[in-house]
Amino acid sequence: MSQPLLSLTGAAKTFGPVVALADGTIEILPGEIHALVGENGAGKSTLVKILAGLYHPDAGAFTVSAASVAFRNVADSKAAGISVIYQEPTLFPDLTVAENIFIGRQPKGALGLISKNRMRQAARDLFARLGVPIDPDRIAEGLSIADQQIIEIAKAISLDAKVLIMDEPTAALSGVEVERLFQVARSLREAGAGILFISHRFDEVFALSDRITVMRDGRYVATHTTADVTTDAIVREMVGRDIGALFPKSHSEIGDVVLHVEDLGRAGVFTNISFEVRAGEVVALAGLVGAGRTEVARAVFGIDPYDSGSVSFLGTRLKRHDPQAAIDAGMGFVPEDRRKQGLVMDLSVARNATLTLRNSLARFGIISAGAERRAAEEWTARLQVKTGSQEYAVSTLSGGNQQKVVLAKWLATEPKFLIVDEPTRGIDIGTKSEVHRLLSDLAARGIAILMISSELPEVLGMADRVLVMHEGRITAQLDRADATPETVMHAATASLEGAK
Amino acid sequence: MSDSTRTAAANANANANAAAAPAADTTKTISTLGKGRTGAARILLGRDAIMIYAVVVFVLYACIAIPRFASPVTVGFLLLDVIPVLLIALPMTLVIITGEIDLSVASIAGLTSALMGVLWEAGLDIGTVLVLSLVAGVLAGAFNGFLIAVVGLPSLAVTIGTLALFRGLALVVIGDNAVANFPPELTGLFTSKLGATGIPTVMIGVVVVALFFGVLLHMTPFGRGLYALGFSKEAATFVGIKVNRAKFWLFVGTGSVSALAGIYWTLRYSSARSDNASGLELTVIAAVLLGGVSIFGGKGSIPGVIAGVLLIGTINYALRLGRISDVVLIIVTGTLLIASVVAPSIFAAFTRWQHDRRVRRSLPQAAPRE
Amino acid sequence: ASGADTSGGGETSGDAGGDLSITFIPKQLNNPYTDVVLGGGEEGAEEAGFAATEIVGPLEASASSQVSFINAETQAGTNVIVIAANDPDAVGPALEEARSAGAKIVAFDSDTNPKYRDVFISQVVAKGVALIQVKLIAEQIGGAGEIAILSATANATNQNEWIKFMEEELASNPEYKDIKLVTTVYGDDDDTKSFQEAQGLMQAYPNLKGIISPTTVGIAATARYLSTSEYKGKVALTGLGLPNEMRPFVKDGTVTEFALWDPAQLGYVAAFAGKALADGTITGAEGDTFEAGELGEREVGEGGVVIVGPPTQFTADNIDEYDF
Amino acid sequence: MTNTPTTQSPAPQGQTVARPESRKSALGSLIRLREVPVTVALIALVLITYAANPLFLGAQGVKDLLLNATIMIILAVGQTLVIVTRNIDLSVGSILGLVAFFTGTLFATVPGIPIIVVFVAGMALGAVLGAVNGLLVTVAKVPALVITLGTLYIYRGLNNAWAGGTQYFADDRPDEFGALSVDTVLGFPLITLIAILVVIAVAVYMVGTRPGRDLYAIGSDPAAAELFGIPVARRVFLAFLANGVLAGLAGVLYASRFNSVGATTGTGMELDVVAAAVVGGVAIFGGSGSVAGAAIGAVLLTTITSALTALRVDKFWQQAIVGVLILAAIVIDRLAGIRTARKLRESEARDV
Ligand SMILES: Nc1ncnc2c1ncn2[C@@H]1O[C@H](COP(=O)(O)OP(=O)(O)OP(=O)(O)O)[C@@H](O)[C@H]1O
Ligand SMILES: Nc1ncnc2c1ncn2[C@@H]1O[C@H](COP(=O)(O)OP(=O)(O)OP(=O)(O)O)[C@@H](O)[C@H]1O
Ligand SMILES: [Mg+2]
Ligand SMILES: [Mg+2]
Repeated sequence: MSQPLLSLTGAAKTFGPVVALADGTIEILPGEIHALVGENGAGKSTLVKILAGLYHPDAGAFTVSAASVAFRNVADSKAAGISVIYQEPTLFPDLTVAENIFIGRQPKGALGLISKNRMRQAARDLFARLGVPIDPDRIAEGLSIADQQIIEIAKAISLDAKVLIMDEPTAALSGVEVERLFQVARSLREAGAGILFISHRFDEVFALSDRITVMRDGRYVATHTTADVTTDAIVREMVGRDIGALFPKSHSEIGDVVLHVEDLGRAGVFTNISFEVRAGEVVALAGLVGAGRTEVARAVFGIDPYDSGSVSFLGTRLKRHDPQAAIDAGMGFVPEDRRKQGLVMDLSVARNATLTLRNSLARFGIISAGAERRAAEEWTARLQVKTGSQEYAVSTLSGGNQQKVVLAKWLATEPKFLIVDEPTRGIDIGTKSEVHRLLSDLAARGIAILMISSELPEVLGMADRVLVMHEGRITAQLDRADATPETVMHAATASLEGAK
Repeated sequence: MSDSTRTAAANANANANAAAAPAADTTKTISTLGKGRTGAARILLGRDAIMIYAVVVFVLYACIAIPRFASPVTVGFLLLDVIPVLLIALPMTLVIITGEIDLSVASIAGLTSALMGVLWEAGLDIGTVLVLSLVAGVLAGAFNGFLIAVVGLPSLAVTIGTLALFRGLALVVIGDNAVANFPPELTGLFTSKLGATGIPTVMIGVVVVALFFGVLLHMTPFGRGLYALGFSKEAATFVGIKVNRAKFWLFVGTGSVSALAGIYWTLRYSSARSDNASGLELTVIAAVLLGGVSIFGGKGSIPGVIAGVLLIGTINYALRLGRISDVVLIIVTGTLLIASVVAPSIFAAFTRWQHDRRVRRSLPQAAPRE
Repeated sequence: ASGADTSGGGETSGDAGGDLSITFIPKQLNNPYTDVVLGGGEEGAEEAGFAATEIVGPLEASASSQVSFINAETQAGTNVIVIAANDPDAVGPALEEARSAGAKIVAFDSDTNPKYRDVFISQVVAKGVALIQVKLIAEQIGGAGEIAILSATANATNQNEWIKFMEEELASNPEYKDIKLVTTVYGDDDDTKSFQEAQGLMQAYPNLKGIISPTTVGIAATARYLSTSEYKGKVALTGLGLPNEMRPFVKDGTVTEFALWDPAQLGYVAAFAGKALADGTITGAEGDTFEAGELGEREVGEGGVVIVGPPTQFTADNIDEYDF
Repeated sequence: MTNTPTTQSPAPQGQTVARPESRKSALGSLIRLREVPVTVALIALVLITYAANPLFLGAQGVKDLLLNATIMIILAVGQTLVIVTRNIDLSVGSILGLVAFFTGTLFATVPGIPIIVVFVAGMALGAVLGAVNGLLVTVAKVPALVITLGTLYIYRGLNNAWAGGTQYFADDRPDEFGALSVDTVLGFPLITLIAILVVIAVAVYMVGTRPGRDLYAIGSDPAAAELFGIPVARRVFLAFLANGVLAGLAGVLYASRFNSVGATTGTGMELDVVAAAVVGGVAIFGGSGSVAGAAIGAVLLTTITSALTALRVDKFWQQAIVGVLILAAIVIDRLAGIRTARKLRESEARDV
């Protein structure tokens, strides 16, 4: 078989206490599409960032076309013919779409100056090839995630690199766009390029890839030829234990309605959202990234305003756009982005854990340090947060423990209703099942839970009911019994094809 | 741009450390590693502590090296000199901790001073004059607050504008006159000392203000909120902190305290003029930053800032006594300021570099292919 | 004065308690005019027999900036503080303290509020200076037309006093009935600011005939602007300036005549006055007299003011004889 | 900065590729929109003043306006380079002072030194001072505001230490040098022409070259810039260096125009310069704004003073009016920004 375009073996990367990657191993052959699968936090993106020259691996061997390399920076890897689509879009909001695609290598015209026209035309051609005519002169600010993703793709293929790496490129794309992307990918493959393709969607993985590499907890597990493996086999390797243990769903008494959302709408984000959550019930909000789940949750909690509809909590109508009111009423919100929204990374564990309690801890407006410390200790202990000291900056904790602190600070308010957005995104397998157990315990104790998750197993494993969203609409309400990967995925994507 | 101040800071921060990791939050992971000390050590080795040691050390040095420095007289004159900066630095600390900045403080002080002058000339009784001047400060601060918190403009730009505006208004109010004939008992009070201690009487007031802001920042829910706000506007919103309201009141705070500083200035020098306290804003900010407040927000404390102010003030007065030119003072101030921020990140950068090098050696060496 | 004088001066008045200290606090350090004044001051201090002479001061001339220097001197136990006040009152409380600590206060160049000092060494009779400048401008514009004043800072004690006299003179004296003072602007003794104020005047008052600038920075900056503009030779300029700064403009005809006293003498006399006060030979009361080295005897006039001497008038013919 | 959510109505099948006129769309021209308000304001100001006092646009009047603006223009251009990268340089006033005095010293101590040499030397000194800022900001990774506030003090201190009471006056310098700010070509003073050349050169660099565009990218999102492989540190360093060079140039020109250069030359200019850039539509947090805009902002801020004098507006009102002007500029810019955001949200990304 031909020599690999690129091969990485035994790569490791740690961020302080967090081991992002323990044994990153991947090999990409010319003319193959190689899928990389693994749970959230398995280390896929970290591996990608090493290939991209963004992170320097702490260990491991890295060769490009048989020559071993140590990239100093992104430029090096570009020079070596590797181009990357990162998981999180990296556009410059103030620059035009065309400029975003060609930044650093804009086509030149007279006097060696940048030629706007040629750049515009080149951009148009790319979009034509992808079949999505985006206005190249529009500034990138305000583009939807999907459009941002498209531009990333255009950017990457315009480099016509030897190795194209795509970290969850389809996460926000609709069926049509995904199909176009696949056509492009295949044509690149014909041209002899190697493609690394990361996705959580197995249908795509199996439809597109020639080989599949599985990762778990930052370690390489195995590589298979797509033809001779099954989804189940892969899932088992990814999860490393059978789903049951990972999703300890203890039965709980469903009580009466806690949250009642009526015909909620926000222009351009979601429309007529209506649902109920009952005491002791875990309701999952499923859908693709960008479906509007987070926006709905934010509106319910009062972070964002909503244009129409109403949110009533325990029978009383909740004040619009006022998180404090929601908290006082007994709501909690574990946001999707732990580092930016869930925690104040540079504050100590104690401070973070008691941030939600700051009002109730105050006597005559003065916070008593003792009470604060006790509260912090109690709750971090209850959740078994592993930390050397309450005084450590929370940023020094591992992803999983950080997530526990977030949970701790909300449980400390003894909420009646908890919104958890991607509660296990990027936390290690062990902590993951702990979090799951915790959630079902809470449910068992009669707390109502609204769980947003992009991980099907999690949704299916944890939920009593599943609401599926697509492009700002609830496209399905499934009871635990009828909720299967097929039904959910259909509601999350296929309904669009239906609409067409 | 509206609420992007924090974002900007965060990203700039990311930019600063981007070599290490792509996103602001993750860089914090790295940059704050090892900071995880336990309570006592944290306090004894913290940034504030170091500033306080610095002040103590310098005072000791001055007592030994500079004739006549060790005397209550020093305390008096020294404190009288630092009071305006000290006062304004207090609310400024809170403002900068939330990731904003207020450059208009000195102009507000000037404006209140001018206002005092004309009102007093106009024959109002001193009580009314003081109240009205203070009100003027509050209004000025509220104006800043409105533009920044409500309209959502970047505070740096806004307060550059109001810096000019308020100073201009001061000129409009009092023009080229200087009013000096304030009641002697009052001006006397402002230079009087507490018995033999040499401590100025007005320090009582200053201490009260300092305690107010110290408690507000370090011991109240509001203060807790400010830190959260300074690090991450998002995170703050999620725990129900009213971001814009907090900012608005902070600028009202700087406004009012600047007014107090203006009043002090007027009565201490018994001279109300339009140009009083001009250029003070940079001194204040320098002192605050030297006191360990991060310009990106989120980090800093009142004790640290007070230490910073005192350090500059002490050096300043020591040089006076030593009859050493202000030129030295300027250079020292600048160097201290830079050193105080460069030192830590040099250290961080060095350790990072070491780490990378170790790693590189353990990796097969080869130039990337062109 | 040469070294010989110095020693001589030392003998004559050095006898009474030799270890007296004197400190000069100018409006602002690093300013050429100030340097000349202080030069004279140091010379005088040495001749008067002071054991220690110090010069301290702020880098920018703001009202309050001098106070902490006075405080430090008070604490240093300086016997004589010679000060040119940026603001007559702002320095008051500090000077009070200095006095109660036993220091003698000599104001020079720019007076403080009289109650805060023992004597004030004045260039010349304020009125005299004012009148000379009015006379010069009147001659230069042929006794009729619009004139303007470009002063130092809006609060400058001297300038404001002179300007007051100028206005009175123009109003009262029939010779000047055709001369109209249109405005007074302030250059804050800042080169750039003065320059642009001069410029503004030209535009705002098209028929402006002449400018009086009773401050060395202002007159130099204005001269610079005129000499580089179309108004050169058309608009007359006079006032108080340093020969060394004004020489090129007198040579190139921008300025025909201006005035100034010898700044060095200010500091020189101030030093001797300080000595006399410290020795107790004078109290600063009207009628007291003291020996001012090679300048001979001086008398304390009313209000504790000591007059140094008449201003010199500089023209193309005599300007080269002076070097300050 | 915030990414406004946008619904993605499924794109109709077989859309045609955008037609040229979409380029002329409001969206396309938004970037240019930022300079409009300030330009309008400037024109209005000049016309009104002219109407009230024709002398304002007399030969000498125009010449003075240009001369006043010249130095501020150059500084504002340099500052723009830095601000666009989401940094700031507060030390320009001090740099200008040091270089101005250095220029004076050169002429006074090296008789007959060629003027061109002085220009080069002055800009070189500026480059060094700018490089110090750049190094501290990029290598030590410390916020520019703190660093340059520090160097603002240090450079000023060095200037004082070096100059002491010494001042150099116009006649210490050769007449040809002074003539630069007196002689005119088609009504433009020579030093103004230099400034205009600077504006054009830098504008072309910022609009038409890759490194120039990188500066915008860096300011727009530093993290993404790093992720994308733009040499952030190098670019930022060069921005500070260039700003130093321009401040140096401004220093030399200052010495040519004004009478005396000494210890305090250029004190307190920094905030005016930043204000000029902001008024000219340069976003204080980087990513957008143009050199031309900053230059116009500088002209506006320098002209307002002369205009008010020419209008015989009470001198005490002038500074207040300048303040209002700055605020107005920011508010207008903000309003334009809001309109943009709305347009962007309403309009579909896909142009059909
Ligand atoms: N810069 C960082 N600092 C600290 N921890 C990090 C950093 N980057 C990643 N991690 C941690 O390393 C682990 C792997 O992260 P990574 O993003 O590679 O996972 P992933 O496989 O891409 O997950 P997903 O499928 O959600 O993208 C996670 O626990 C994450 O929290
Ligand atoms: N950063 C962003 N920039 C632009 N548009 C965004 C951004 N985030 C969300 N959106 C838009 O807002 C809507 C909802 O996004 P949201 O992230 O809430 O979806 P989600 O279902 O929560 O996805 P996720 O899996 O990320 O939680 C989508 O139309 C998406 O395109
Ligand atoms: Mg990933
Ligand atoms: Mg979400």
